[in-house]
Amino acid sequence: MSDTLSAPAVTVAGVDKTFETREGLVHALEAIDLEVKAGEFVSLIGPSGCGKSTLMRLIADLDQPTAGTVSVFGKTAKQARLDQDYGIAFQQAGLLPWRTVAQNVGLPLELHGVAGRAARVAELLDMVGLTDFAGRYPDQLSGGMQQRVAIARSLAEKPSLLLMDEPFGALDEMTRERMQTELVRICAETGAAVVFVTHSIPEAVYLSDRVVVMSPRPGRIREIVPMRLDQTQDRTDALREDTSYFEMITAVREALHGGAPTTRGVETR
Amino acid sequence: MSDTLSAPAVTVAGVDKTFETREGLVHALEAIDLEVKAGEFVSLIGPSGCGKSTLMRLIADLDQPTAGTVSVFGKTAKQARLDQDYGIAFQQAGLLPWRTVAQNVGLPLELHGVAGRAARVAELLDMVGLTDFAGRYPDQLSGGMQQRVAIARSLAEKPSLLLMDEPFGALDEMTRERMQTELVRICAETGAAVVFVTHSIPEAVYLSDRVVVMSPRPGRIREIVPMRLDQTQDRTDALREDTSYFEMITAVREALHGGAPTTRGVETR
Amino acid sequence: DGTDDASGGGGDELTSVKLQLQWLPQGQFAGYFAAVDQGFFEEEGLDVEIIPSGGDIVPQDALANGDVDYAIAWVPKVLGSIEAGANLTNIAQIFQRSGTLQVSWADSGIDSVADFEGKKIGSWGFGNEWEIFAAMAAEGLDSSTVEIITQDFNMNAFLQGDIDAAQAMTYNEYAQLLEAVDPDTGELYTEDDFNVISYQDTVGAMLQDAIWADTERLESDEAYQETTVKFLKAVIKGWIFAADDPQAASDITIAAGSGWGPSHELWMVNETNKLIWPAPDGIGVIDEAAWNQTVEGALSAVNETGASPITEEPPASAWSNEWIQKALDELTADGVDVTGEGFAPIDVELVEGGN
Amino acid sequence: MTAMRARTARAWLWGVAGIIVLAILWEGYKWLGPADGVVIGGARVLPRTSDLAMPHVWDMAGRLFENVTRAETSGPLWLAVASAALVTLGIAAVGWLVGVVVGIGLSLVMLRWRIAEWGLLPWIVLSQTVPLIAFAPVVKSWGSRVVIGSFEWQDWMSVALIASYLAFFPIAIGALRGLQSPDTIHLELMHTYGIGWWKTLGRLRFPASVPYLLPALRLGAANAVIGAVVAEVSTGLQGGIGRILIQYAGQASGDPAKAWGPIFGAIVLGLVAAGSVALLGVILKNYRRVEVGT
Amino acid sequence: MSAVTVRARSGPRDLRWLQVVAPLAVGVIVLGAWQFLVSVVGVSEYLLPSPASIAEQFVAFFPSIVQASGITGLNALIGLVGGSLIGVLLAALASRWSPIDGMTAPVVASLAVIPIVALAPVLNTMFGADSQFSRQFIAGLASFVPVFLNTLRGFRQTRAVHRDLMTAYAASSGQVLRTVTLPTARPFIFTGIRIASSLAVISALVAEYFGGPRGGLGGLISTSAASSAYARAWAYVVASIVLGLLFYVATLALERLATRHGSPS
Ligand SMILES: Nc1ncnc2c1ncn2[C@@H]1O[C@H](COP(=O)(O)OP(=O)(O)OP(=O)(O)O)[C@@H](O)[C@H]1O
Ligand SMILES: Nc1ncnc2c1ncn2[C@@H]1O[C@H](COP(=O)(O)OP(=O)(O)OP(=O)(O)O)[C@@H](O)[C@H]1O
Ligand SMILES: Cc1ncc(C[n+]2csc(CCO)c2C)c(N)n1
Ligand SMILES: [Mg+2]
Ligand SMILES: [Mg+2]
Repeated sequence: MSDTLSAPAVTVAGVDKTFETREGLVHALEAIDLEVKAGEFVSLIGPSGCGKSTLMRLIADLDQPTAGTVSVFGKTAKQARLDQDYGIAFQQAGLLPWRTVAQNVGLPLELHGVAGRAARVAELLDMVGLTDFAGRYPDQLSGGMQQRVAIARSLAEKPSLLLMDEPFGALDEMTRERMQTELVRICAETGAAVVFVTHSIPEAVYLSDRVVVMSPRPGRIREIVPMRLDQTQDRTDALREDTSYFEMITAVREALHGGAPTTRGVETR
Repeated sequence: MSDTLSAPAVTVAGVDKTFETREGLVHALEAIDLEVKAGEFVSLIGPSGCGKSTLMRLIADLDQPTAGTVSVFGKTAKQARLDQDYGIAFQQAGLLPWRTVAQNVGLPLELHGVAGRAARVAELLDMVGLTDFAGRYPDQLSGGMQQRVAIARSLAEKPSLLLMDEPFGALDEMTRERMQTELVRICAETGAAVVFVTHSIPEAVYLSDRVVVMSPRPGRIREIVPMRLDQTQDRTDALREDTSYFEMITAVREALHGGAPTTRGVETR
Repeated sequence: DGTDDASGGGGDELTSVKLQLQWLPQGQFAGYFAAVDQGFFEEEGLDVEIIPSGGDIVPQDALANGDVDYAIAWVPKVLGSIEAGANLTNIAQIFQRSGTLQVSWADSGIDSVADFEGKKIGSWGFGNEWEIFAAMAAEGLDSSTVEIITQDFNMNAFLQGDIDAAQAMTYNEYAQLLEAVDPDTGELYTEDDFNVISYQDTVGAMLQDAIWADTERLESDEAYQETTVKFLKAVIKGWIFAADDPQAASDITIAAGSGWGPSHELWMVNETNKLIWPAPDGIGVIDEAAWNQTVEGALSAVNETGASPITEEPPASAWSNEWIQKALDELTADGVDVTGEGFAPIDVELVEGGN
Repeated sequence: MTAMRARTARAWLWGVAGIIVLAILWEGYKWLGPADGVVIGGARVLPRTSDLAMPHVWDMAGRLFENVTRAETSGPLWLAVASAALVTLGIAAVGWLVGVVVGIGLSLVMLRWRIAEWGLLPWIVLSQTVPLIAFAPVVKSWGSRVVIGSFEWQDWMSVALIASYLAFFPIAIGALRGLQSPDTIHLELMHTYGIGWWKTLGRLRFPASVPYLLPALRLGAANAVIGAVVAEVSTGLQGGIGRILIQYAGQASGDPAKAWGPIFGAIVLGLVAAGSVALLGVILKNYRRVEVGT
Repeated sequence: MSAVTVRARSGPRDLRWLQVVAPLAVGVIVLGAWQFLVSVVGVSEYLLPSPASIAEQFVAFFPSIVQASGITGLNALIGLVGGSLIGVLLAALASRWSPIDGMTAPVVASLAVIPIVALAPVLNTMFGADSQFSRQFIAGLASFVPVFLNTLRGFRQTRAVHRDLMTAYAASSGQVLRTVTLPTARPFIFTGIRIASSLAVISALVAEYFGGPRGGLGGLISTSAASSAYARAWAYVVASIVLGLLFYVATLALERLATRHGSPS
């Protein structure tokens, strides 16, 4: 896997995606070009139905583009999937209810016959702070804990790319902030690139190196907003009360609302 | 109803609430004192499980306090419920799937045998911008539209008090912002007091006259943060990019995180 | 199944034979069970397995399909099957008389078949109804003039007045009536409580329990022919045993799985004996006149859907006295009385519930 | 834990109360109701109250402890009923097992190929509108033709086959629904792991189907018993409860209470069969957990 | 007895014709193989009547088939309606008062496992062998169980948010029943009725095997089979399948109508 790290984590080139439905063709994505560098954190944001999930699914090879190409670490998306180059997490934790926390985290390792499973699972649980809950079943955990299990599972095989589709969507604000902080730490530790779908501007701003703002019907990239928050800068909780943070939020808001800044917002800044 | 308007909309005095569960007693609320003035917009915010919903259910007489009293417009909560002094909306729209939009909005009128139903329903649908969807069924609407129907329903009997438990929790950020703006407009039109439960700091700040910050286990009021956003000031979208807005957000954040401001946050302000 | 084994038979080895009954094990079939129990079959070199039937097994079909080697069935039912394509031969008419009654209450005014008109007449269906229709046809009544009600396994429908005249076998259902308590008196019903019409006294009377064999095998399979004669010999001995010692025969059938109580069982064996004995021509010999009456009755009987058991005369192969005669001759040569000249039925006292 | 035990105890108590109430209703109606029942518009909507139609509760219960018949060889009625029920239970169990194999097999085929689901499912539904009592003799007759080497078809196998015909249906439907029950999210997770159909079946679909499969298996067990009894009656198989059911029904004119013995036996038999499958649920309890929505 | 919902996954539009053609193809193949067995391989018609001869008998006895289907169908219908009504009513009571729930549980569990053949003789004695009532009663019993169980489940599906809403509206219990509880349970009730539909037909038919007035499909099947008229017996069996299917499709249509807007929002 390490030899692929020099290639960009994700390259999406001229991708179109249409769905055939009973009501006719749905143009979900149009002319998408995007490159995610190795180790980079990129968020996708945009109104409901703009194709964020669709784009992520194309990268994960859960669906195929109608036109254009998707490559992951220089390979086809399919090859990358078969090589287990990425880990994935969804809005719902998607744990298997009949497996304990440890068994859920170990699932990909078990399926791929990876040796030294127990040690790796212990390490992962430690990373997400759930060591004490290894023997519990998902229904005995809170929503936040379940989501952490799912994230541990997505990290099990040390992927160089993490795909996350609104992983914190169902959590309350405080838990969410805690999870964000944790994710930042984990990414720093593993050096993985992340494609992160979210609805929350503050979340996107807090986490990302770049925020991809999309517009709907057909889904297009409207603007890519680079975050001026210094990459090396510690993303501590203090950042959330930083002026530059609020400025970035406003920048993304404006991109989202069509680029035209609302008069007053500009005024008071 | 109008004669009660001089009394505070809600008075909660020394309220405790414990639940008996299989695992033992759960102390959900402790020593809650709160007054909501007529026409005032008060938000409840706090981590999951801190008792926000419980408090709202006590006000709605959907549950009874273990100790203390709850009065609504000077009456008991029960009398207020029987008098239909309040309208209520939940996180789930809770529409009846077998009724059309118009029938759902008209439900409380129908149950209480109110005359002139059709006209009122038309008016309400117009207010939430769903006139064209009167004949649709809930499953034919988007989540945002469903929530608007629920809000129209809660307004049907022109209540002087609106109880809303995370009504926008399930919506995406953009729809949510639109709904917030609409709610501000509706409240201004009707002059109703609102008790609003939310997880979102920006939402609470944007909407409220006062934000009640709660702490969990047992649920207590930690701080009541008055919003310095001038009440008469137009709550337009521009406000969302206003500095005072960000300051209020920071203030609520800090109250939520236990009152201790993070160093950097204070610094940059 | 028995098809292949029936041809064995040499030396010490027993030839296995399957016999299909037309109902559960009971005194009606005492002769066969006695022949097994007393070793009569074994003496003839046969290993006979008796297969009882339940509600829906049609014995002659089991035979026609080759599942068994011989079957016990009523003649009019088998005539229908023969017309439908079964190739079967009546090789022994064990019951010389019809045991079917139509029972009504003593005060009902139903004294003859002619009185059936407009009444609710009970029958079991399953082909047991042809005697009724034949007897009615002789009186100029067709099936539409009565309401036919299917009886189930007991006489409750009659006892409670759902049926005006119920079908009953002398050896079974009639006894069930006499074992039941009259709620008015608290005592058992007596024969005086009922009017009994016996089909044996009408032109509707038809031949009942007969032994049937596979016509083709009878014609071409020598081993089967041999087995048939041996089988009939043992059967005759069995029925003679039952006539001589009904109590022992009754005990044997109970041991063989009959669920009736001892008094009912003994009654059944005794009444069955009356249908068989005396047999002036020898037990099992088919009386051509009775056969013809059965055929005529079957041709004339029409049920409520307009169906008849048969629409044309059965083929000549439908019956044959050849085999029973051989068996009788061999037994007579051994000095066995096969006519039941000295037969005298016993008196059986029924107790409540047949227990 | 104790709360749960208390709830179970309460459920049992109410259950017993229900049976007692039924008995009281029975006796009360028998006492007060007209002898010839209540006839409205030519239809007797409430039963006759004679001892023949409605034996006393204590007569029905007491009869169980009397001997089957006067013959010295006969034991108490309950023993005869119980041993017949055991025979039927064994046959029904075989039928159930066959039903499980066939049902799950069919569901797998339908799961694998949607065209198979389209082609077969309507017929599987249709199969249950066939009055199988009409088929029992045919099955017996066809069965008697099966001789493979030293294996010879036995009559009880026809009964088991008919039992399986009733048992397979809920199992096939339940298994199919269960196997199709995993959320897209779980299926896609397996897809991202790049594992094939069989591995997905084993790791995801089968475990996920347990909550659907268990009630289906229970229904299948009850159906197998019903099918076995019907087939016993129809083919006249000896030894089982179906046989004594018609036998004692035939003696009901003189001994009305006796006919109820096998009826109670059939009920207990069905409950035992369904109950033993419910025990499976205890073993598989971890597979009945549901994920709480995050 | 739990609800067994049979609803094929619907595919993309261009494949929908397959959903119709596939079962027809299976039917044609089976019938073809059957006919082949009889007319080419030479399995005797006596053992297995060919589809052709069954069809011939079906036509020949059509009037009698229609009449018999009418008798059995009416019994099944009366049983289905009666059993469903009582099932819904009792489930409503059981959902309201838990003692009733507790007390009906063992009785319903017993009814769910009892073979009709066991009850038919005693019911004939209880209700009289000269009327169709005991058959209707049996069909009613068979229908009652799935309707009761499904309805009870349906009554328990009321969502907390709807219940809270009704409390907030200070609605009377009658209003709650009318506006929330019943509509929520409706799809479950109809699922129960659909499951009950073919059971009612089979039960009414099997009950005819155990006495009572003649003329129904069950009686004719047994009479035909007893006289070795197998092709005719099969023709009546076909009629009973058609009748069962008719009931099933009718109740399925009802169910579809009832669930049109039943999916929770
Ligand atoms: N399998 C599918 N079949 C048909 N249309 C689809 C399919 N998947 C997505 N779409 C359509 O494509 C568009 C983009 O959907 P997508 O789920 O990617 O949006 P999204 O940005 O993730 O929205 P959300 O924020 O609500 O999750 C939508 O209009 C959606 O209806
Ligand atoms: N009916 C109940 N029975 C037992 N415990 C309850 C009940 N309702 C609430 N609780 C408990 O009371 C506490 C407060 O619950 P509540 O729902 O009011 O919290 P909340 O602030 O609304 O949380 P959230 O943000 O997740 O909606 C929690 O610990 C909860 O588990
Ligand atoms: C279901 C059913 N009921 C009655 C009979 C009639 N039957 C045939 S032989 C016999 C005599 C002794 O019982 C009787 C009554 C039957 N064949 N099937
Ligand atoms: Mg999405
Ligand atoms: Mg809440």
